[in-house]
Amino acid sequence: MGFVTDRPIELTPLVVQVQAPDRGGVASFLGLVRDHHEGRGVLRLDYSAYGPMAEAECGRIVAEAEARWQVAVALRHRVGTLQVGDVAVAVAAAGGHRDEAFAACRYVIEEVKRRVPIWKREYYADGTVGWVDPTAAVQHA
Amino acid sequence: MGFVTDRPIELTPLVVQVQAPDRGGVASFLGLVRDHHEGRGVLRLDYSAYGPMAEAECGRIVAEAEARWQVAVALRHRVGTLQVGDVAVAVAAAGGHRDEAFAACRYVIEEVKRRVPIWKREYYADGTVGWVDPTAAVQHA
Amino acid sequence: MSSSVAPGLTVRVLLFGSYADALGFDQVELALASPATLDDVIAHLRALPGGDRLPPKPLCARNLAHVGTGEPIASGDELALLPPLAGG
Amino acid sequence: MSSSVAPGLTVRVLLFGSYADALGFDQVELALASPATLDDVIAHLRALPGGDRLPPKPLCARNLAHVGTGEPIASGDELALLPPLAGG
Repeated sequence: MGFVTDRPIELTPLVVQVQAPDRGGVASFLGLVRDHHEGRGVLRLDYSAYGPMAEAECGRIVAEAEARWQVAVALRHRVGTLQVGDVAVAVAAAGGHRDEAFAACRYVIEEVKRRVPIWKREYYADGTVGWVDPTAAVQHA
Repeated sequence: MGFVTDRPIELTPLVVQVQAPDRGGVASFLGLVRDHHEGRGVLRLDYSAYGPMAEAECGRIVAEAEARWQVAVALRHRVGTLQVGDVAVAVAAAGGHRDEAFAACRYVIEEVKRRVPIWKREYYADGTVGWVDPTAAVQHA
Repeated sequence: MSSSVAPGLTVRVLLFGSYADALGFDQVELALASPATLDDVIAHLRALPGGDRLPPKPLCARNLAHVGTGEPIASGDELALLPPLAGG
Repeated sequence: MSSSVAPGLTVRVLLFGSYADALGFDQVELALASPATLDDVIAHLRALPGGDRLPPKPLCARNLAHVGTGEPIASGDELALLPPLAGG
């Protein structure tokens, strides 16, 4: 399927993938690696995935969005070592109307965070390393 | 200012303009020229603007979004002759959290449609030409 | 395209899109008795040939910002009558 | 790493992230008495050295889909215990 990749993610090919002459609106989202997490400086991080299930779950999420709204959706999540500013996840949703495009884009990123088996190990500026647990976090992007 | 341009619009430079190490989410929207409008085939269209006011109004909208949410916003609207599939308008909003990025992006595109003095003349497949009046339209993207 | 009055005020009025098509020009200098509002400008233009295709309360701008038709105007203002917006 | 029972079932269990760190391995074949659920798999793993760092009700997958810990399992299943997800 190719939802999960160890290569840098570019947004433009995803937009091209979903656009069509009858689709007037493309909403997209990029999740980027931030330089901090709960007040600690982040140098880089490693994303790892349960690959076959991550592919399957991404496919289910995209299919759900495309069935619920009149949209085409593209989705990529990166794994491996990422630096601050790198794109970790990208979603593009194209529809005839912007309401649908925004709703579908938002749905996909929320469901990716909730359901796709991917884990994040952060390397902090203070030399420590830790698995990120969003269920324990005060807030997250 | 340069919010209004007669050159093709690319999304990536807008994303680069707003991203920063402390901003983890970038929401964006592209408005593309569709091949139909209220059931009529569209071949191409001309966007025209009240240039100085369009620049001023875009600047006000961006400033409002940046003041209301913790985001950086980039905005471009194209004028001149556009073909089906061309980008008419692009918005990118980057923030620490995706809620803010989505909210700001949505606000900007809604306000652009509501307030920026730009007009659209459509060239239809049946040879006719018309100014688009969204206030009279049943629906629009 | 001016009516001479003293004391008065002089403004520039820009027309766009279908409104420029209706009146056959896209800008005009007007001299009006003072005080005046945009309603006076609109009334003047609606009395011209093709002016019946302007609505009585169009979207208006004064010096690059949206204003209502009751907005007072001053000499030197750049005014504009804006057909329904269709950007985005 | 197997308990011999007949009739029984054999499943593969994958561990990820902090759970693999806790137990020191990232996959294991288990033979269990039939019928069995994921709760039986979890109980087995929690009894191993380091297993106290697995929660009693972790996120679970069976054959690449999310399931609850009460899910019945069958021979040949690929099961997985998933630490808190952190994608996106």
